[in-house]
Formats: sequence, structure tokens, C-alpha cells
Amino acid sequence: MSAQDTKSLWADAFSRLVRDRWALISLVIVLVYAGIAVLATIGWGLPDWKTSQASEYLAPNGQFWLGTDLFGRDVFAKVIHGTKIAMSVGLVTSLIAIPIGVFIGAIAGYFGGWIDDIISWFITTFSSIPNIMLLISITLIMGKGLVSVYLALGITGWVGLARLIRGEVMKHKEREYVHAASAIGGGHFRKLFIHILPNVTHLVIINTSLQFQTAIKSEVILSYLGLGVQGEPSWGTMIDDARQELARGVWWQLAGATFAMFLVVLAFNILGDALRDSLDPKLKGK
Amino acid sequence: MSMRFIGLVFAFMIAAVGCSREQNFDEKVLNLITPQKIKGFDPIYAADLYASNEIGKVYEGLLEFHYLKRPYELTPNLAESMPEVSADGLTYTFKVKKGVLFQDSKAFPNGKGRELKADDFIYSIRRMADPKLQSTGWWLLDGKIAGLNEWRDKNANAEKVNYDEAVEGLKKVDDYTFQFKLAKPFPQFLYALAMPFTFAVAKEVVEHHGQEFQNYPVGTGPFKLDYFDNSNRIVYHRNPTFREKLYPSEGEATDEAAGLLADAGKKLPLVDKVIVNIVVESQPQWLNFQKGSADLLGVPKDNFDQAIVAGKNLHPDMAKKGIRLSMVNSLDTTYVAFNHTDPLFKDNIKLRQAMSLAYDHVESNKLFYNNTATIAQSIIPPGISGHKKEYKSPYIGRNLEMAKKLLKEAGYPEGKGLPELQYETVGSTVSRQQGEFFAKNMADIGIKIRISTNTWPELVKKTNTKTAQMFGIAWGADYPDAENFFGLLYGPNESPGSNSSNYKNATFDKIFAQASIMQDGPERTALYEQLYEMAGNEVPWIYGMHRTSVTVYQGWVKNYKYIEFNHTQVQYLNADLEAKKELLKKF
Amino acid sequence: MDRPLLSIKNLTVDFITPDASMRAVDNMSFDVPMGKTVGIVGESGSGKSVTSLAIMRLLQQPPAHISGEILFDGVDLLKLPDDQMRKIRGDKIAMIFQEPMTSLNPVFKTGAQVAETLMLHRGMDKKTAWEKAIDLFNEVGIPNPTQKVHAYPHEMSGGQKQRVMIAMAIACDPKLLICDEPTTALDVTIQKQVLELLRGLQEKHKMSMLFITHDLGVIADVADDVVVMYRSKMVEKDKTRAIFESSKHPYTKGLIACRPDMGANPRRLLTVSDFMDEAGNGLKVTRDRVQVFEKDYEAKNGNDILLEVKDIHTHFPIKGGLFGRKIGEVKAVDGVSFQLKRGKTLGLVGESGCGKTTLGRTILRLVEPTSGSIIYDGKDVTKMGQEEMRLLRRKMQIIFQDPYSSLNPRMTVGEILTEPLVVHNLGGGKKERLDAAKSLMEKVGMKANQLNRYPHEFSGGQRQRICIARALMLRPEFVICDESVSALDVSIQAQVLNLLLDLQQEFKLTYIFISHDLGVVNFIADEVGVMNKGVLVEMDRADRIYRQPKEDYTKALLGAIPKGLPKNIEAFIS
Amino acid sequence: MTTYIIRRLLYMIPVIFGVSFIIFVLFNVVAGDPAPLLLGKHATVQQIHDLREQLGLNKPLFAQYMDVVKSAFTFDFGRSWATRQDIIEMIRQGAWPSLTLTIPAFMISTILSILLALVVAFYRGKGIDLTIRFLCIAGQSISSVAYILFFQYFFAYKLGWFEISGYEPEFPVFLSYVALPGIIWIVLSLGPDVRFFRTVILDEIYQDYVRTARAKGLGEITVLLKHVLRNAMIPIITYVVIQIPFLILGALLLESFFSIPGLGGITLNALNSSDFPVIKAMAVLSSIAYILFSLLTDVLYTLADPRVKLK
Repeated sequence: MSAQDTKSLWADAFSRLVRDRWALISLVIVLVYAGIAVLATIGWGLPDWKTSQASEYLAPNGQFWLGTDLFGRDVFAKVIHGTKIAMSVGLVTSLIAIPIGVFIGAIAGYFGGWIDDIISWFITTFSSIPNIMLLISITLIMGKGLVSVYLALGITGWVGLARLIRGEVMKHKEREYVHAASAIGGGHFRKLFIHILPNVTHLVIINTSLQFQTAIKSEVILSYLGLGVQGEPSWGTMIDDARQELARGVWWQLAGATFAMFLVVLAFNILGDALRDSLDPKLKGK
Repeated sequence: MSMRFIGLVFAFMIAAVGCSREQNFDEKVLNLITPQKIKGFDPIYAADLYASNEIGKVYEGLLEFHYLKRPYELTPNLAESMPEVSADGLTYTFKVKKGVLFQDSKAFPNGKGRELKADDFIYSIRRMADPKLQSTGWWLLDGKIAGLNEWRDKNANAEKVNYDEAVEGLKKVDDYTFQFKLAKPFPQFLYALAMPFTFAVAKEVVEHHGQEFQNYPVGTGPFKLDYFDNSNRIVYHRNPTFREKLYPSEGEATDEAAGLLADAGKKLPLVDKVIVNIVVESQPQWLNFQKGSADLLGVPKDNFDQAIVAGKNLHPDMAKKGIRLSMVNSLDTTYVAFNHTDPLFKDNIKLRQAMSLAYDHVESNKLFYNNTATIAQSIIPPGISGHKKEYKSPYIGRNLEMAKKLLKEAGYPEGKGLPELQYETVGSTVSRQQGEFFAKNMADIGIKIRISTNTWPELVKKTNTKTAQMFGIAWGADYPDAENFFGLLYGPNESPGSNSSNYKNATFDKIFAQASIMQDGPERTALYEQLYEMAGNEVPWIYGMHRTSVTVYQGWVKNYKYIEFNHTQVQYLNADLEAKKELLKKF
Repeated sequence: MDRPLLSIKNLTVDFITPDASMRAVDNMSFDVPMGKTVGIVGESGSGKSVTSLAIMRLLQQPPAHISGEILFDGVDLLKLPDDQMRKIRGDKIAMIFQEPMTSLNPVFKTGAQVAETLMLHRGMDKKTAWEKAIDLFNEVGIPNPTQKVHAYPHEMSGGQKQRVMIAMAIACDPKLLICDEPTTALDVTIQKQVLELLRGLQEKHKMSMLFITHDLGVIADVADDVVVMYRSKMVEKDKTRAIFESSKHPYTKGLIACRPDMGANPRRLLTVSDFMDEAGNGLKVTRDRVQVFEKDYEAKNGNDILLEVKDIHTHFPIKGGLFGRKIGEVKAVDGVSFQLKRGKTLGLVGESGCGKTTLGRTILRLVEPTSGSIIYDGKDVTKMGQEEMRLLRRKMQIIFQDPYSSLNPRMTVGEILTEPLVVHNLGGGKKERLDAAKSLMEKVGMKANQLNRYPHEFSGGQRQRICIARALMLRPEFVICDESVSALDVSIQAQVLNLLLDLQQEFKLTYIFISHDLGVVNFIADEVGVMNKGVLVEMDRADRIYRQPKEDYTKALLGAIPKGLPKNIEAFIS
Repeated sequence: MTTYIIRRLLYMIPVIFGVSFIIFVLFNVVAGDPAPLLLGKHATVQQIHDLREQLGLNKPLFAQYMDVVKSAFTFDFGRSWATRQDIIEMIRQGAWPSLTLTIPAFMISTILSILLALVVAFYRGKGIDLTIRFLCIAGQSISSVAYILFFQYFFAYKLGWFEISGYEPEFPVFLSYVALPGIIWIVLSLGPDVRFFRTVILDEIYQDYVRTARAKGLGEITVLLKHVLRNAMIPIITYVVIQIPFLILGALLLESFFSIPGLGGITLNALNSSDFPVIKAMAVLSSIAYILFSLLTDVLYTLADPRVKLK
């Protein structure tokens, strides 16, 4: 031990993570998707999805690996470009849901008392309405594509995390290191933000990976309900298109989008599991 | 224990799969599909197509459209004959058929249906005007019948609406005769009497069931309701007390050859039982039809390409099973509306023309309608008088050079200076694809379009508040008269009225006001044609298509003929059980 | 009967993790003769528990590789098929574990858990098994056995739970009973009863016993033979008396010597490192290191009173009823008063739940008192405002029991040590603060270059040193040590206790030393207060408390301490 | 215990206030005007105004909110704006089909998941464990819409094993209609369930009392089924029971695709047509169900875990 380089728990967790072969592959997959999403956003290096290059509904062939769609556009290119929506939905909803969830949960768990009563009431109220109902209501009301998808998924996504963080902060609040911080004269801010929160961060990371894949899957359902993203290819709208297509034997849009989604959600799932194994101190040594 | 439990459940499931519904060959049964939940059977709310189809099976009106004749022609139904119209065109006298019985119902004494009388029509029309009921058909009669609006207003705040008070325009002459008196000439009035809104209901039944009336329809029609679950299934039986109504023995020239006159003179209805399944999703609709468990499937106008290959033929797999296809022009127009309260479009006709020229109608027809639609030159579809066959709009037909030139003249060379335009559409798959297509076309001349999808309520909200900049939408005829279409561009009808693009043109409004109160005739047709050309040249909208109605039906379904106003159609259909037995073997 | 009941030969256990394999037991060989008790003693991680689990073949995670022979009644247990082994477990060999709280299944009735063993190995039906369970409850001294068999574990006290475990273990008259630290989690008075019970049962049932503990006092009370383990290896085995009187291995010597006992008061405790260097070579111990002296109870640093606690009460509300009103209260501290002179150490002893920890935290206002006053240096702490309290915290510090949870795992040692300075905006810039931290690190016997390490990289003893350093960063004058050495192995405990004494002298500290271990308190404290049920039962000079206790409770407490065998100090001096 | 139950039931009051408020804000304040929608494409300004008056939409917002709250507490939800049907009757009709779909599917998937989780826990770290876990994760990674589209097309249409769509309320006929959507439900929930249960079971398997059970000589299977499972039931109960209120609301997509006339379809329809009274009724019902079932969870705790006392 004495000769080793010093390692924070984070570095330690990371080295454990990359030692897991599947987690490493998953991480690479997620990074590749993220890279594609970035390329699609800045708009270069990717195949063209906008122009009709052939007649409609060509089956997969050498030129069009996943065939063509109704407009004769390259389905493979659409799948590739769909990555952008998927990743941005995951990212933005996480950016909305996670800070809200962490903040609300932390405040409730730390202060307890009437603050906790009010927040718990709020959480109960939110969770007693079925998620999908809230999701649809919000998108219906906000209208317009992407922004409302972000908002709807973000606004509904924080509840679970808030509950989790609340419980965890309550536990940590009674740990001796927090008492030690009180004993040296540390205030609430210091105890909550400098001591407790860094110790629940692993939950946030695990949750982000779950939030990400939930968001990607929810985008499909919203698209199915006609509330999804417009104007650019998304896996949701592609699967939605398949509703009309499968009955006449056009399976490639469905297959392409489903597989693309499958791969990244799978990667997030495996990564989430691996993150939990490597970050959760409770599981250490098992 | 738990393992055994699971085994049991699975065994049950498998057993249950085995004992599903068997085809029944003892009775003539029609299995239909409707793609929406049916709201109820109250005629005064028959605003949506699917509900009115069900209402039309149980209830009847004074008039109906002839099943076979085209162009559409009104014939008497419950009326003894077509009415006598007074010289000033204001008084219509109707005689009601005698011996027509309402279906049996516990609302009647002894449960026996009583005879239909003139009073029933007067009552039914008043219900439409009842301020407490807020009929969705009120617009048809609003301001049209003498004294009816006054009666409505008087009762608006009353505790109970007074049906006993006489209304000038609704006059009973004797038990079987009554008169309508109009407040002003309204030549489209007779069409209203063929629409389900005005179908006859019995006062006793309405009062007996109160608010539940919509679930207990009792009419004089060919079918009697057996079972109604508004989100699952509706089952009807032949009405045993139905009057002697016969299948027509004349029609269009081609009908004879098409076998549509085989049942001429037979007593209606021709089938014993009708089952209507509510299937919302298109995939199960199709799969059910292709399995033979649905007899008839109206293909939604926007996505029929599933059934048809390369133009106009049925998919060979389906043809093999004896499935048949009907494709007929329907009375509708699709369009992309400009909001004329937006200064961008209001005075800039060149911008509108440029955009119209940039739109690729031919490609759109190919992509979305398999080349079956007719490209619209102006607002009125063929088949309605006022449609001018020889008129070709100079702004229809893709011409990018011209479009660019006009765009430049409009002040936006290559789209410079023009803000991104917002195109509103509903969230269905095809609407979205059409929006994408539109945006793609506009991009070719440098106009940027942002597509925004909406649910139907949202789109209605946006058009009603005049906040939708552009929107893609379609209009289907309520009745076969050009007035129904031109009204969409009539200034006083602006939002939240039916003129949701808020187009205003003094000349147009003047001619429309004049034409809309004229009886049919060459004079009116001339005015209509004038309006038609104006509507074409002014480009208040980018016209799209007059679509084709596509229906597929099984080989054993007889007498199918497309009818735009099809709420009374089912009584004419027949099922050939022998053919069905044979054909089902191929499924 | 020549053949020993259990004979372990060349037992080696390796744990296999994905990265490496770790040797937990290295080439152990010993016998457990019929009807005798063999004790295995060693510190945490020495491999003693692994040995016992290897005998039972209960090593599960991480996967272990076991070699050697475990001959039980002549049969090599390691070669038995699983189903045969299961028949031996619980029947011929039974085992009792350290934590009675967690070792019983919380959702089954205690009677059912005992009956389960009987039904399994004796093929009894339910009714007979339950009747036998009542007999067993009776035998292990659980009052009201007919009712108590229907109690769930949480409805019993810790001692009763351990008795249930024992009942379960002896249910099938095992030939060998393995006790893995069976009394460590129990209070001394309960420990005494349980040990007596075990001895009685052993005689009655003619069992052999393998008794694992870290506590030499306990081992001396129960074992015939002792095996000493150190770092996976067996370093010594002998008759118990021989081990205490003339141990040969320096580690064993150190282990015996470092245990504070009631008899003598050395200036400082001997530690294992006095006997043995890192490499395991024996060292010479000189006489001056083991000097016994009388504490000067009166004279240290004058007589001014630093802290006066007056009738302090700390009650916790019990909420209930329809709207969560207070319907009762737990009186954790119920009227305690005492005075503490500057530079002295007050030891607070008592069994778990007596309120000693709450009292300590109340004095620092980490828990708010319900009533009473705490006069610190002339000022009433309970009436201070937030800012005044914050300033006072520079003078009053606390060292907690658990060195694992009292350091924030996400901060480096440097951050932890400089944080008090940051909070109070003291000590100049970052560099100056780090320098201060470095010098304190050295004072507590750590290396100055370890500041950028994280707590998990240190052993328990090292962490406790870090905790001590943190407490001293603000140069306090008053420190509460709340069970600060209880979680440490005896050899480490001795080092830390020595350190605390040194620091007290250097920084002129006043201590309140809270502990359940009377030996430790006797060693370190000038005055001792005995607490029971929230009340200070007796308080007096340490020597007087130990020699002439007045209250019955104090007497009982002192009587329960395992006497062990007297240290033969002379034997350590070479 | 009684006071606890009463207290929890009283907690429904603020929650219903909250739920009414959220729904009210979403639909009365933010959302569009339902009147023109209900009146159709030919509505006049006057008609819209009159209808708004009738629906109480011209009242001040606070009064409207109080109306919402009042109807939530009196259970007098009135009639649907869109279909004019009596809402209580709609719910009564829709509940049976939804429940016949969700309850059996839910029960089978839960039991199956627990069994699988036990198998996986028994073989932890071995090939079977890894395979089942991977299949679970993989199954979970496919969009539910894709499952529905494909299963309906393949199993119901191509292979003809099941009805394509529709529903009959009679037992056992409904089984043939709910079988396929039920199977899809099971496939969809198997992944997350097995993974959750596995974690829970593994958390228990390393506890001291399990070692005690093994030390008694119990076999691994008895240890798992008797000792571990009983303790793991506590988190499992929470996870399982709290899903039940949402079963009542049915399965939105499945019901829609398989034409099952349940509450899911009603909800979806109501959302699509801004049918505020129906949405409100569904939200209130689901929140009441949520609280009742959380309460049930607590009560079940006392059965599963003798340590828990409700106060």
C-alpha cells in the first residue's frame, strides 16, 4: 500500500470499470454514438439523408445497406443522423432532471422537518400521477417537437432521483464525518455541498445512465403518439413510420432504428450496471 | 406451487386461443371496422364522420343521397316525396311517409314503437337549436329558419327550454305534413335534411333516457342496436319493424355491368347483422382485413399506399384472395393555408405565388397518393358544380425559375430577408411526412420552413387565435355544393369561423354573398366559376390535391359503391355466404 | 481416545480475486482434542475467522482455494461431497457467530430457527421440534421459554439472541462447537454470563470447542490450549497458562503486554512494536519501558474548573398519533452533573445505550440539550448564539469511534486536515495550512508526505491518528474521545492510547474519554464516571472507583471483566 | 396501526389537492380552449362563448380550481366533454378489460421474474447467470413499440396463434384477446424485474443470517427459497405493489394497438381531445390508488417483516 500511487475513490472506480471488458465495450459504444451525434450536429462527414437518391422502399442492398424510405432516402443515413436526436434528448433531459432531482432531494433529506414534509408531499403528488400521463399532458400543452420532448422528459424524470437522493442524504447526515464537520464549526452549506453531496454523486452518475436510456426510449413512445421530434430523422419517428410499413413487408426502417437504439440502450444499461458495481461502496468486495 | 400456477395460466391461454370467435354462416353478417371511438348516437352531435355512420344505421332523415346515382342527387327517404317549394324559395312543405314505426323501446307505452309523425321532425329540428344542448350542427340552421334563432336566444338563460312555444318557421299542417319557413333564401337547405343532424328522434325516448339518450338510439332505420361499447364494438340486427324500403333499380350507366343492380327491388336491409369493431391502429386494421375478419376497410386518404402497388393495382397477394379495390375521387381539397393576418402574406401575392410554384405537386401525388389524386387547380373538387375543368392555375406546376423570379420580385431574392416560416400540422405520421416534403420543396428556392406538429386541439387553438402562420390541412364536403368550399375564403367567416386562413377580398366576398343564396342553375354556376378562377389566381392557399377515396373489400361483399355521404350505405350492402366459404379457404 | 476430534494439517487458504490471489491462512496445523477447548487468538485480518469458516466449508466470497487436511473424526472434511458435508454442519459441528443481531434471520421466530435444525438433522416433526426448542431455550437460560420461542429476534436483547444462537448450535448435540468471537458484540456483564453458559454446556454435553477471539482475557477464561495467529500464520501454540507465563514469540508477548489491565498503571503501554520490528524480529524490551507508577491525581496543572455540567437532560421525542405529535420521549441523558478540571481526563464508562455518547455530543452541542446548563470556561454553552458557538468550536473538539465513517471518503487527508482552518479562516494561505497539517501528521506518528492520499488507503489505526490530527488542527484545549479506541485492535489501541497521553502533555489538553472498556479507562483517566440509563451512577477518582466501588452497578460492571491471567511483566524483559 | 392507517388515509387530502392543482394548471391554465374543439369546424363565436359558460370556463381561475377540487372529493366527475358519456360509467366499463389484461400479465411476470431471479442468484457468477442477465438487459433495450409492431405482425398475423385485435369481456374468451398483449407485457417487464430482484436477492445472500442457515446444514435451495426470499420480499413488495395502481390505468400502447377497450385507451383519447374532466378523473383515481397501495405496501411490510411496526 505504501508504495502505490495515491488514488481517489473516483480514479479507483474508473480503473475497476475499465477492467470490466463489457463495460469498456459499452463505454466505447456510447462514445462512438456521442461522436456521431456531434458530427451530425456540426454537419459533416456523415452520409446524406435529406435527398431522395432512389425510388421509394428499396429493400436493403449493396448501395443502401438498410434500403430506402418512402422518399427514396437512405435509411442507413437516417439511422446515423437519428443518433443526434437520441443523444441530445438523453443529454438535455438529464441536464434538466438531474439538477432538479439532486437539489430537491438533498434539501429535503438534509433539512428534514417541514421542508421535507412539503417536498415529500410534492414528490408523492408527482409520483401518484402516472408518468406517461404527465408526459403526454406536458407535450400536448407545450406543443412543438424537440423542446417539449426535452421538457416533458426532464420534468417527469427528476422524481425518482429526488426520492433516492433524499433517502441517501438522510443516511449520510448521521454519519460521523458530517458530525465531524459540525464539530469543526462547518455550516449547513459546507456539510451539505462539500461533505454529503460528493458522497452521493455515484448515485447521480448511475442515475444519469438510466435517465439517458429512459429518455431515448420515451422519445419513441412520444413519437408514436405523434408528439415527437420533427424535421429531422429520429429513431422514434422511424419506428413510428413502421406502423404503416410493416403490414406491407417493409421492415428495414423498423429494424434499423430498433437496432441502433438497441445497441446504445444496451450499452447504457451495461454501463449503468458496471457503474453501480464499481461506484457503489456498498457492493465493494462482493 | 407457483410453477403449477403458471402452467395453469398458460394452459388457459392456449385453450382460450383455440375457442376464439368462429365464422358464422347461418346469418348474413357484415364485419366492419371503424378507426375511432364512437361518441354516441345522438343525431344532433353527428359532426364527426364515424359517429354519423353509426347514427345513419339506426336513424333516418327526410331525404337521402341516391345510393347509385352520380352526381349526387337527393331522393326522399322518410319524406313521401321531394318537398313543394314556394315561389319565393322560403317555404318548404314536406309530407311524411305513413306507417313508419319507431323501433320498439321501453320508452314507448307497452314497449311497442309508435308511428312517426310530422311532430317528430319539428321536435328533432328544435333539439338542434336547443341552447342547452349545443348541437354541433347548429351552424347549418343558424339564421336560416324563421323564428328559430329568436326561440334559441329566448331560452338561452331559461331554467328549462320551452318546446311548447310555437316557432314561426316550423309549422305542423297535419299529422303527416309540416312546413319549413326560411328567414332568407338558403338553397343548400335541402342538403341539411339529408345530414344526420336532422334525423328524426322520438321525444318520449329523449325524455326517458335523459343524458343517457345517446347510448339508447331508437330510430326508424334499418338496423336496431344490440350492443354498444363505445370503445370496443357495436352490434346491430336487422330492424324487424323496418318499413318496406327497396333497393334502387336505377343508377349510373356502369352500375348494371358492375353487378350493382343484382339486388334491385329487394327489401332492405340485405344483411341480418352488422358488427362494427373499433380498431384505432392502422396495423391491426390491415392485419384484420387481410385475415378476412373484416369485410370492408376504408383506407385513410393519406396512407393508402399500403394496399396498392405501382399505381392503381391491388397488391397481388390481396388480389389472390379475391379482395377488391374501389378508388373514387372524393369531394375534398388539401391545402397549405397562409395566415392572411400575417403582413408577410397579406399583401404579398408574389410571395404566395412563388411558394405555390415551388411546390412539387407531381412528386407529392406520387409519394403520398401513388398518383391517384388529382392536382387541385383551385378550391373546388371535380364533381361539384363550379369546378371548371379547363381552368389551369398559372401557379400550379413546379417551376423553380419562375418561383425564384417571383420571390425576388416579392422582395426576398433567394429567400434573403425572409424569416423562417412556421408550418403547423397535426402529429400523424403522414402529415409529418408531408410537412417534411413541403419544407424540402421550399428549401429549393431558399425559403426556410420549420415544421411544428400539433395535436388536433392545439392546431384548432392556433387557427382560432390566428396564431398559426401556415398550416397543412384538408377540407371535405359537408354537402355537394360549392358554397361549402367558397365559404372557407369568405371574409366574414374568419377565425374562429371556417375561414381559418382569414383571407379577405372584397370582390370575392361580394360575389359569394350573391351566389350563395341563388338556386342551382346556369347563372349560379357562372358566378361559382368566377369565384373558382379568383381563388386559383389569388393563391390564398397553396392548393394540394383532390384526393381519391380508397376502399378495399372482400370478394363476398356485394353492392359496394363508393358514396361520399355514406352514413346510410350499410343497408344496401349484401354478403354472399357461399362465396365467403370458398374465398376463406384462400386465407 | 488418542485421536483428537479435529486435526488440522497444513491448512492453507487462498482467496482468488480477479487481480490476484491473497493468502489468508498459511500452513496451519493444530488439533482440537476431545472434550477440550482450543482458543485461536489474533488480531483482525490474522486469518482466525477464515480458519473456522474453512472447517465448516462456508467460505463463499471471494472464491477460495483450500488445501491441506481437516480431519474430523478421521474424515477429511475437504474431500467430502457437498451433501455429506451438509449433514455434518449443524449436527456434528455447530457454529456460533460474532453478531447475534445479524446472525439470526430477522423474519422468523427464534423458536422456528432452532426447530429448523432439529427437523433437518433429527427428522423431528414440527411439534416435537418446537417442544425440544423450548427445552433448549430453557437449557441456555432464556427466561419464559414457552413464550420466548414465539419471539422474533428483534424482540430480544443482544444476550438473549446469542443464547438463541447457542441453543441452535447445541440442538443436535454437536461434537464440536466453533465459537467465532461469540461475545465481542456484547456488553461485559452479558459476556460474562454467556461465557459461563458455554463452559457449563461444554461440560454437560462433552463437546470440544474451538473458540476464536481477539481478547486475551476471554481466552484465558475458557481455553485449555491457545493458538496465536499473526498475519495468516500460526506463530505459537501451547497450553493457555504457558502462553501467558512464558510465551516465546515476540508477537504473543506484545499482545499480552499491550492490554491495559486493572492491576498496574504503567506510564505508557507496551506495544507489539516494542517487541518486534516490521520484519518480525524480536526486540529487547528494557525495564524503563515497563515502569509502573502511581498517577498524581491531585497535582496536575492546578485546580481550575474548565467544564461544569449542571443537571443536563437530553430527551428525544417519540412521535406518533394522528398528526405526528410527541407522544413520549427517550431520556438519553437524564440529569447529569459533574465538574472537570483543566488538564484532567474524565473517563465515562457504561454499557451500550447508557447515554454516554449522547452526553458527549450534548456537551459539544452536536445534539441540543433539553434542559440544564454547560458552563465552559465560565460561559454557558447552551445559551450561545451561532457565531459564538462557531468560535468556541476551535476550543472544543471530538474524536469519534469509527475511523472509517468519520473521515469523508471523497476528501484527501490534506483537505480533511486543513478544512478546520479553512472553516475558521485561520492559518494563513494554503501552503501555511498544509505545513501545519504536515507537522501534526508527524506528531501523530504519520508521514508528512501522505497528505494527498485518501482515507481508504490507510489502516484503521492510521485513520484514527488522522482523526486525532484533525481534532488538534485548531489547537483545542478540550477534546472528547468518544469510544475512540474501541474499534481498534489491542496492539493499535495501545499505540493510540500512548499517543493521546503524549498529546495531552504536549498540548495541555483536557479529555473526556468515553468507553465501554473499563481497562482502557482505568489506564487513561484521572476521574471515572459510571453511567447507567442516562444517569451518572457514581463518579470518583479512578483508583478509588476500581478499588472501592460504592454502587452495586459499578461493582457488577467491575466483576464482569474477564480476569484473564495476571501479566508477568518480568517475563517480558529480556 | 389504526392511527397510522387513518393518518395515511388523511394524507390523501393534500395529495388530491396537489394532483388537482397540477392537472388544473396543465389543462385549465396552459392548455387550449376545449370549446371550439367540441363544437367542430363550423363553430361560431357566440356558440363558443355559450359552451365555455356551460362548462364553467368563464369563471375566475380560483373558482375553476375549487370546482376541480370539489369534484375530486365528491367523486362527481360529471360527463366527458368529448363523448358526453358519464365518466364513472366509462371508468367502470373500461376497468374490466384493462384489469383482465394487466393483472394476469403482471402476476405472471412478477412470479416468473422472481423465479428467474432466484435461478440467477443460485448460479451467480456462472454462465446461466450471465446469459439470463444479458438477455434481460438486451430485452429491455428494445423499444416497446417495436415489440408491439413485430409481435402483432408475426405471432398474430403470420403465425395466426392469437387474435390480431379486439376484446370480449366474457371469461375465458378474453384470454384469447389479452394473451398476446399480455405476453408483450411480460417480455417488457421481465428485464427490469429480474434485474431488480436479482440485486435484492444478492444483497440478502451475503447477510450473516444466511451464513447461519448454511451452518445449520441447510441446502442452498432451502436457504434461497426460505431464508433469503422471505427477507428479500420486503423490497420486492415495495417494487411490486407500487406498480399496481398504474395497472388500473391499463397499458396505453398495448390497449391502443390491440383494440382493448380499457382505461388506457380512454386516457389516451381524453388526452388527445383535451377532455379535461376525464383526465382529471383518471389522475384523481390514480393518486387515490397510489396512496391506498402505498398504504397496502406498509401493511404488507408488517406481514413480511416482524420488525416493522406501523405507528
